[in-house]
Amino acid sequence: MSALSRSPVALLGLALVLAMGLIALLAPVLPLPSPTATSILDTYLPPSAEHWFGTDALGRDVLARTFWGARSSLAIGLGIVVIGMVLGVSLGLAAAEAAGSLFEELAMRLVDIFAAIPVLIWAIAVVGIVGTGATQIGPVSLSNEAKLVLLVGVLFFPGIARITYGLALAELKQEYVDARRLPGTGSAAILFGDVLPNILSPLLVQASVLVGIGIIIEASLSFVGLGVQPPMPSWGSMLADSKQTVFSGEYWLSLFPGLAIFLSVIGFNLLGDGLRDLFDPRRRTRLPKETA
Amino acid sequence: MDALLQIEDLDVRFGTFHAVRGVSLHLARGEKLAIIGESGSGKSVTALSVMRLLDGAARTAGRILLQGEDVLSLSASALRQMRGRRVAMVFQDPMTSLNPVFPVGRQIGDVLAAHTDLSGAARRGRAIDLLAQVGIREAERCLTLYPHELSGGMRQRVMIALAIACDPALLIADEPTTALDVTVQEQITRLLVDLCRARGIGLLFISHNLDLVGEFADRIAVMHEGRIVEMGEAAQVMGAPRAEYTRKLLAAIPRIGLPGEGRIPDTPVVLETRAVSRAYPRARSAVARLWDRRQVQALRPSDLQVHAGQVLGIVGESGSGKSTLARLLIGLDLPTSGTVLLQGAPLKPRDRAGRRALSRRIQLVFQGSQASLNPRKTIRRALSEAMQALPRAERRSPGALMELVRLDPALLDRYPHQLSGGQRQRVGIARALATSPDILIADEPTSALDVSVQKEIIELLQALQRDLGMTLIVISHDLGLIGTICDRVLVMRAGAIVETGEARQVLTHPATDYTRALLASLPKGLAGRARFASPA
Amino acid sequence: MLSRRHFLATAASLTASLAGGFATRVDAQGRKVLVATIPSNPSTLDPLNQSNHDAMAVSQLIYQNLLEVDVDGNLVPQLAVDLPEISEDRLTYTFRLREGVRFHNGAPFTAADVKYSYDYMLDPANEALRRSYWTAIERVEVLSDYEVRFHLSRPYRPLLSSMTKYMGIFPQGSREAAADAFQSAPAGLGTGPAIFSEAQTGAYVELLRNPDYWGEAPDWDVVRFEIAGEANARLAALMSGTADVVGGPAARDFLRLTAEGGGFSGASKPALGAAMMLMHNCAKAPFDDRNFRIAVARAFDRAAIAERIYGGLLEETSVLVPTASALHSAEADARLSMDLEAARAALADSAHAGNAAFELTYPTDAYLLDVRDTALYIQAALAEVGITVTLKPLETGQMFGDIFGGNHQSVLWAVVGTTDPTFIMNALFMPGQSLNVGTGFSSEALTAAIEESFAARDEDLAPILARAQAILADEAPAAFIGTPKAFNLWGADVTEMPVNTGITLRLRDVKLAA
Amino acid sequence: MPVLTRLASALMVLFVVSAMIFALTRLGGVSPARLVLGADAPAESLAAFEAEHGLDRPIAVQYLAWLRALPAEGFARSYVTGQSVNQRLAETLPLTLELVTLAFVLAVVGSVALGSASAYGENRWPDHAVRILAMAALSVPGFWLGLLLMRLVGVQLGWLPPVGVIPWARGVWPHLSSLLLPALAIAIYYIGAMSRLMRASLIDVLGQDYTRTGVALGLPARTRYVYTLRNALPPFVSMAAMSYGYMFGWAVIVEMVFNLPGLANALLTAIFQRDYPMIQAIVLLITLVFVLASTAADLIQRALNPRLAT
Repeated sequence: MSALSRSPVALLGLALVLAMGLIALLAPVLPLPSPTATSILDTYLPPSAEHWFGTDALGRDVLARTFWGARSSLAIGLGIVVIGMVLGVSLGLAAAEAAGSLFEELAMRLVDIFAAIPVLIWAIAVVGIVGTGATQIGPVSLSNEAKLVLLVGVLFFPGIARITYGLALAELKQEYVDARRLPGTGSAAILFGDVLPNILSPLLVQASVLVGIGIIIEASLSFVGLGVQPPMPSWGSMLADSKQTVFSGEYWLSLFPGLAIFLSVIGFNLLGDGLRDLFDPRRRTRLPKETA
Repeated sequence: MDALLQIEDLDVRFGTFHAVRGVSLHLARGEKLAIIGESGSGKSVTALSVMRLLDGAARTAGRILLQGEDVLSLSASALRQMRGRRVAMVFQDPMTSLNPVFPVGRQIGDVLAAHTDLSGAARRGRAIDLLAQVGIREAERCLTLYPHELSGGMRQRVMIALAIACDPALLIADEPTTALDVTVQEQITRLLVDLCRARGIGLLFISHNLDLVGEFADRIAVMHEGRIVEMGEAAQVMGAPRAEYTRKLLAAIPRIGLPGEGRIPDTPVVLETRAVSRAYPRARSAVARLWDRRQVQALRPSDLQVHAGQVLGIVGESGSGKSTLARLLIGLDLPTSGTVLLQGAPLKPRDRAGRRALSRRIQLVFQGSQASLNPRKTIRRALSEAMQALPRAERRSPGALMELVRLDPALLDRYPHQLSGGQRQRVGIARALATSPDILIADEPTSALDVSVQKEIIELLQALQRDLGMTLIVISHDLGLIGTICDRVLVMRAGAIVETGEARQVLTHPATDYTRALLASLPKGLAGRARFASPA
Repeated sequence: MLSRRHFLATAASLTASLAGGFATRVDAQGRKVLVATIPSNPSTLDPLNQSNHDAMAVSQLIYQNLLEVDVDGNLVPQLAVDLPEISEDRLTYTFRLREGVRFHNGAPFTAADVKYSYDYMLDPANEALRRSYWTAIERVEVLSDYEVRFHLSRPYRPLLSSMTKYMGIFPQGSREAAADAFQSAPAGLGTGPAIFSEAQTGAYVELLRNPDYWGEAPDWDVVRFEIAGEANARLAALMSGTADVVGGPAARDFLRLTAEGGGFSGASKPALGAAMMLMHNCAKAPFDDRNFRIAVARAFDRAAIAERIYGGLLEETSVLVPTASALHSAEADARLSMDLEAARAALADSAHAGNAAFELTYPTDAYLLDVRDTALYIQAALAEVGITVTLKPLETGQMFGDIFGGNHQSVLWAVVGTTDPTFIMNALFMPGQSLNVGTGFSSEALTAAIEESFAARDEDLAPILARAQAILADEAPAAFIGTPKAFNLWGADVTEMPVNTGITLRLRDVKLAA
Repeated sequence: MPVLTRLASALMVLFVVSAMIFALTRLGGVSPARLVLGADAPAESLAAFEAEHGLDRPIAVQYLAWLRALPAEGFARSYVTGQSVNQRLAETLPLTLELVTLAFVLAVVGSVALGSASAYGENRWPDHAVRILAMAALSVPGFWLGLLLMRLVGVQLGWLPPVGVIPWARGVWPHLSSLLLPALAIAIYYIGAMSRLMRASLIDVLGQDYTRTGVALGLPARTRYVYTLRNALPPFVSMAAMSYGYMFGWAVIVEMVFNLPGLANALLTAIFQRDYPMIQAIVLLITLVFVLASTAADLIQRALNPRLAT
C-alpha cells in the first residue's frame, strides 16, 4: 500500500474505486428512499434538494438507484473477474508446472478454444437462449446475474490463464524454484507459495482492467435487457431506462448512471495503470535514450 | 597533440546518482585506449556520453571534443551526421543490439544509405565487402539472414561491420566480448584490434577484464566509483600499478596456478555416473512430439567419478552440457539412460522421502544472481525453508548458518534485493549448507559477480570445503577459476566429456586440441601481448 | 491557411449540405417518397394472418376488403358499392361489388375472387389465424360477376366490422399459384393503392403507387416502411427528416413534439375497440384463483397510468368498455377501482397468499403503445401488496407465440379489435375464439351474454353489456387498464394525415408538401 | 506445420462452439415445434413437426445431422419466420461487415497516430493529452456515447444521419456517412485500448538496445521510425485482429441503438423471438469471423517475426 503513494495515478484510481465500493457497501445504510419504490406522481423531477439526482419515469429516486446500482454493477464486475482469476490462475499455474506434458497441451488448447469465443456475443446468445429468469441447474437456482457472472467469468479465464502461464513458466525457470525443490517441497506449495506471489502484480494489473471491462459488459447486457433484471437497479439498466429521454432533455436519467460507469471503470483502469507503472521493472531502470 | 578524442572534466548525474565525476582523458588517432572498471564504475556512461546516447534524465557537464568539435553542443542533425560516420560503437550483447526483424543486408544497407550516396547495388557490394572484412565466410548468403539465425560470434562480427561501414575515426567498444564464449572472445578482440590497426581507427575499449585489455591496449584507464583512479601505459598499469584499487583488481584475477604439488590422495568414489545421458525432444509440445520424434542430445553417455573430499572442476563453454550434468547429479533432472550412483546406490530423487534424504547428502549452490533467492521472502525464511528436509531437532538456527558463511546475522530479516551480489551468494552457500551435505555442487558460483567479489567467494568455498571436509564440484566456463581451486578437472564440449584428469596434468599437458584451444584463448594480460603484436 | 473559424464554418456548411442529401422527400428518379417508421417487422404480409397492426398498415395498402372504417369510425364500402343488404333474419348479407377494379396482376376483380378468398380462409386446413371470427359464415354464394351473398348459420353482429380488417381479397387461384408469395413478397395479389416492391426482414418494406388504382390516387409514388424497434431510433429518424411518419411514438414524445411545434404535427383520436390490459392465463396458477385476480386488479392506479405514463393518451377502464362509451357500466368499473386494502384482503383469501408471484410478459417493441414503464410501475405497485412480479420482455411475435401457446402467466399488452363493442370480449372469453387460449377463461353467463349480444340490435345492447361488465368485475379474468387513443406523429413534409380510429397507420390518404 | 496446427485448432474451436450452442438451444426453453405451430396446435401435429425436423432424436444425432447438412445446404430454415436462414445471413452480414470494418479502420488509423504521437512525446503534453483521451475512451460505454452522438451530431447539428443506413445506391458518401456514428461508437473503446498498446509497444521498442544501435549509427529519423514501428507491430496486430472479432459483439448493441438492420441486430431479434436456428447460425458465423481474425493475426505475427517464420 505504501508503494501506492508513489503513484498519484494509482492513488486517484484507488480513491475512485474505494469511493464506488463505499457507495455500494453503504447503500442500504444511507438514508435513501427505496430504489424500487415508484411514486407515480413524482415522475421526471429534475435534481433538487429533495431528490439530488432527480427522479425517473416512475418517480423513483435516481440517487438511490445509482447507489444501489453500484451494488449490482460492481458485484458483477468483480464477480466475473474473481471467477476468471480462480479458473485462469489455477489452470495457468498447473499448465506451467506440467510444461511439456500432455496435460499442458490439453489445458492450453482448452484455453485457446475459450479464448476464441467472442465474449459479448456468447453472453448475449446464452442469456437469450436460457432466458433471463432464474435457471434451475440441479438443486441450484441461478439468478440471471449469477448466470452472467459465471458465463462471462468463464470467458475471461483464458486471458488470465495465458498470462499466468507465461509468467509462471518464466518464474519456474528461476534458480530459487530449483532451490525450493531440492528439499522435496511439493509442487502446490511452490506454485502457490513462491511462484504466485511473484507473478501476482501483473495479474492484479490485469484483474483491475478486467473489472472495468466487466462493468461495461454488465452495462451493455443490461442495456439490451439481458442483464440485471428489474426492479433491481443497475447502471446499465438505468441507462436502458433513460433511452426514452435521449431527445427530451431529462439529462439526469442518463447522466448519473453514465457517470457512475465512467468513473468506476476509469478508477479501475487508473488503478491498473498505476500498479503497472509501480510493478514494471523496466520503468525503474531506464535505458539510455537519445537526447537530441 | 593530435587528439582524436579529448574528454575534459566530464561529469554525469542521474538524479541524485553521480555516475561520472570529473573524468578527463584523451585518445590519439589510431590509439587503443581501454577503460577498466567493475559494474557501476561509470565506464559505460563515459563511453555513451561520447556518442551522446545517454537518457534524457542524464545531466552532463564538461567538454567532449571529437576532432576538435564539442560533441555536447552539436545540433541534432550534426549529431546524426557524426554518429556512425565519425564515431561508431559496438555494444555488449550482439543479440539485442541488432534489429531482429530485418536481414543483415538491409541493416548494413540502411547505414550506408544514411551516410553515403551509394546506389542500391553499390551498397550491396560494399556490404558484402564489409562482411568479408569482419571474417564472415559466406558474406553474400549472410546478407539475407536474420540476426537470430547467426551464432553469437557472427552477430558481433555483423555489429562490427555496421560500425566500420562508414570508416569512422573512432570506434567505441563497450564490453564487446563479455557475452561470448572464451574462444570466440579472443577472435572478436583480435578482429577489432586488427581492423583498427589496419584502418588507423582510434579504439576506446570498455571492459571489466584486465587480462583481456592487457594484451592489446596502448593505454589503460582504471575507473572506480565514477573516477579514473589510474591511467597509464598498459605495461605500467598492469606491471607496476600505482593505485591501491588497481592492485586489488589484479590480485583478484584467478590465474591458473599449479595446485597441490604433491599427489592427490586416492579417496573412495562417493558419486559416479554410469553411461548417463540426457536427451530432450526437439518438439516442445506433447502433441507435436507425436510426429516429431527428433531429440536434442544435451548430454552424451558419460562416466565420471567424484572422489570423497576432493574438488572436481567441470569446465566447458555454453551448451557443453555442464549444467545438465549438474542437474542430473543432484537429481533435479532424470537421465534418459544410465544411472547416477551415490555411494554405490542409485539416486532416488522422485518421491518426497527420497528427495529429502538426497538433499541431506548433496546440495547445490546457484549462480548467485537475483534469481537464486525468492525476492519476496526474507533471508531467514529462505534459510529455514532449506531445512525442511531435516527433522525439527536437527535444524540449525539461521544465525549459525550466517556465521558459517561469515555474514552478519543482522541481515537475516532483509530481502534479497537489499543485499549486495556477494552477500547474496554467501546466503546461497549458507542455504546449501543448511542440511550439512557431504557433497556440494557449485554451478557457476561466481559468474554473476564482480571480479573483486569473485575472489572472496572462491576463498570462502575453498575454506568451507577444507574445514567441513566436503566433496566439492565446481562448474564453470572460467578455466582460471577451475585451475585455481580444483584437484581434478573434467572438460566438456558439445554434450560430451572430452578430457578428464588431475588438474595439474590437464592444465599443463592437455591431451586434446580442444583443451589446448581453451587454454590458449584465455586472456593472459601482458604475457599475451606478443599475440597481438602483428595481424593474425 | 484557413482560420479555425473559417474551417469550422466550411465544415458545417459542407456537412449540412450533405445531410440535406439524406432527406428522402424526392428520390433520384424524381418519385415522391413517403417514409414511415414502424416498431416491428411484419412477420407475414398475408392478410389472413396479421397478428400485428404494424404489419396491417402495410397489408392494408396492398389488399382491400369489402368494407372499411372511415376516419370517424363509420362503416363504409370499399370493394363493395354500398353497405350490404341484410335479410330480416340477419342470416344473409348481399353485397354489390365495384366494377372495373383490377388486381395488381391485371386480372379483373369479380365475385368469384371474393368467394375464392373467403372459401380459402374458411377452410380449416389453411389455418387462417382468425378463422374463428368467421365461423358463422355457412357459405359464400356468387350471384353474378358483381354480386355476392354470404349465408350465415346464426345471427352474427360483428360480421361487418370484422370485414374491415381481418380479411383481404386476393385473385382466384393465387394461393395455388404462389403459396409463398403471401408470406413475404405479395406481388400482384391485391387491389389496393400500393403494389409490393421489395422488403428486407427487419429493415424495410417498400411499396409503389398502383398506377391503375380504382380510387383516388395517393399523393406519393413510393411508401417505405422502415422498421425501427427502438423508440429513439424512430424519433431520431423523424427529427432528422429521414422519416415522415412515426408509428407507435412514445406518448411523452408525441405530447412534447406536438406541443413544441418545430415542424412536427400529430393528432390523436379515441380508438374504437381497443384495450390495454394484463391478460391473465386463468387456466394456470396463480390466476386460476379468482381472489388472486381481484387482488391484482385492485392493486394499481389506472388513473396514474393514464395520466402520468400516457399523458392522457389512455382512458382508464377496468371493465373493458371505454369510459366514454354509452355502454360503459360505471357501477361495474367502480368495483375494481384501486384499493390496496381490498387487494391485500383478496390476496389473503387466495390460495397463493404465501408465495404470490407471477411472470409478466410484455412486448419489447412498442406494439401500439410502449408498455415498458407500465410494466415497471405495475411491478412496483404489486410489490406493495406483496405480489412479486418477474418481468419477461418479448418481441411481439414471440409474445404472440406465448399467448397462443398458453405459455404465459400474464401479458401486458394492448389488444385492438374492431368497432364492434363485443368484439374483444368475444375474442378473449368465448370458448374457441382466437385469444381464449390466452385468457383460459370462460363462464356460461358471459358466453350467454356475448351470444345474446350477437343477435341483439344496437339499441338493445346496453343491458346485455352491463351484465357482461358485471361479470368481468366479479371474476376479473383480465386486469383491464384502459382504452388507448390512436395517435400519429408526422413531420413538416406531411400536410395532411387522417388519424385512423382503428389505430393502424392510414397512409393511403396522407398528403405531402409539394 | 504451425499453419496447419493453427487451422486445425481453429476448426476445433468452431466445432466446440457449434456443439455448445446446439446443445443450449436444444436443452432450454420451449420446443421449437410449439414456437412454430403455436396457437392451438394439437399434440399430433407437434409430434409430426418434431419428427419431420428430427427434433425427437437424441441431441448428439441431431447435431451430427446438422453438421453433415451444413456444407451442402448451409443453415436450415428459421422456425419462426420460415425464412431461409442462409438468405437472412446474406441480407444482414454485409452491413455488419461494413460497419465493423469501418470501425476497425477508424480504430487502427486512430490508434497508430495517437499511439505514435504519445510514445514519441513521452511525458510531454502530447503524451499526457493522448493518455487522458485514451483512458476516457476506455471507460465510456460505447453505446452511451452512441446515444449522445446520435442526439448531438445526428439530430441537433444534423451533420450526419442519426439512424438507419442509406443504401449504396444513393452514393458512397451518404452511405458511409450513415455508418460513421455507429462505427465511432464501436471504435471508441478500441481507439483507447489500441493506442495505449501502440504507445507501450513503441516505448518498449524505443528502449531496446537495437534502437540505441540505430541512433548510434546515425540513421535518419524516418528509417528509425520504420525500424521502431516494424518491431512494435506484432502485439498491435494481434490485438487489432482480436478487436475485429470483439467488435461484432459491440455491434449487437450499437446496431440496435442506431437501428441498423445488420447481422448483430438480427441476432437480438432472433433472441427475443427464440429463433434457435437463427441464433445458432449467427453465433457460429460471428465466431467464424472471430476465429478467422485471430488465425490471420497469428499468421501475420509469424510473417512479421522472422524468429517464428522459420
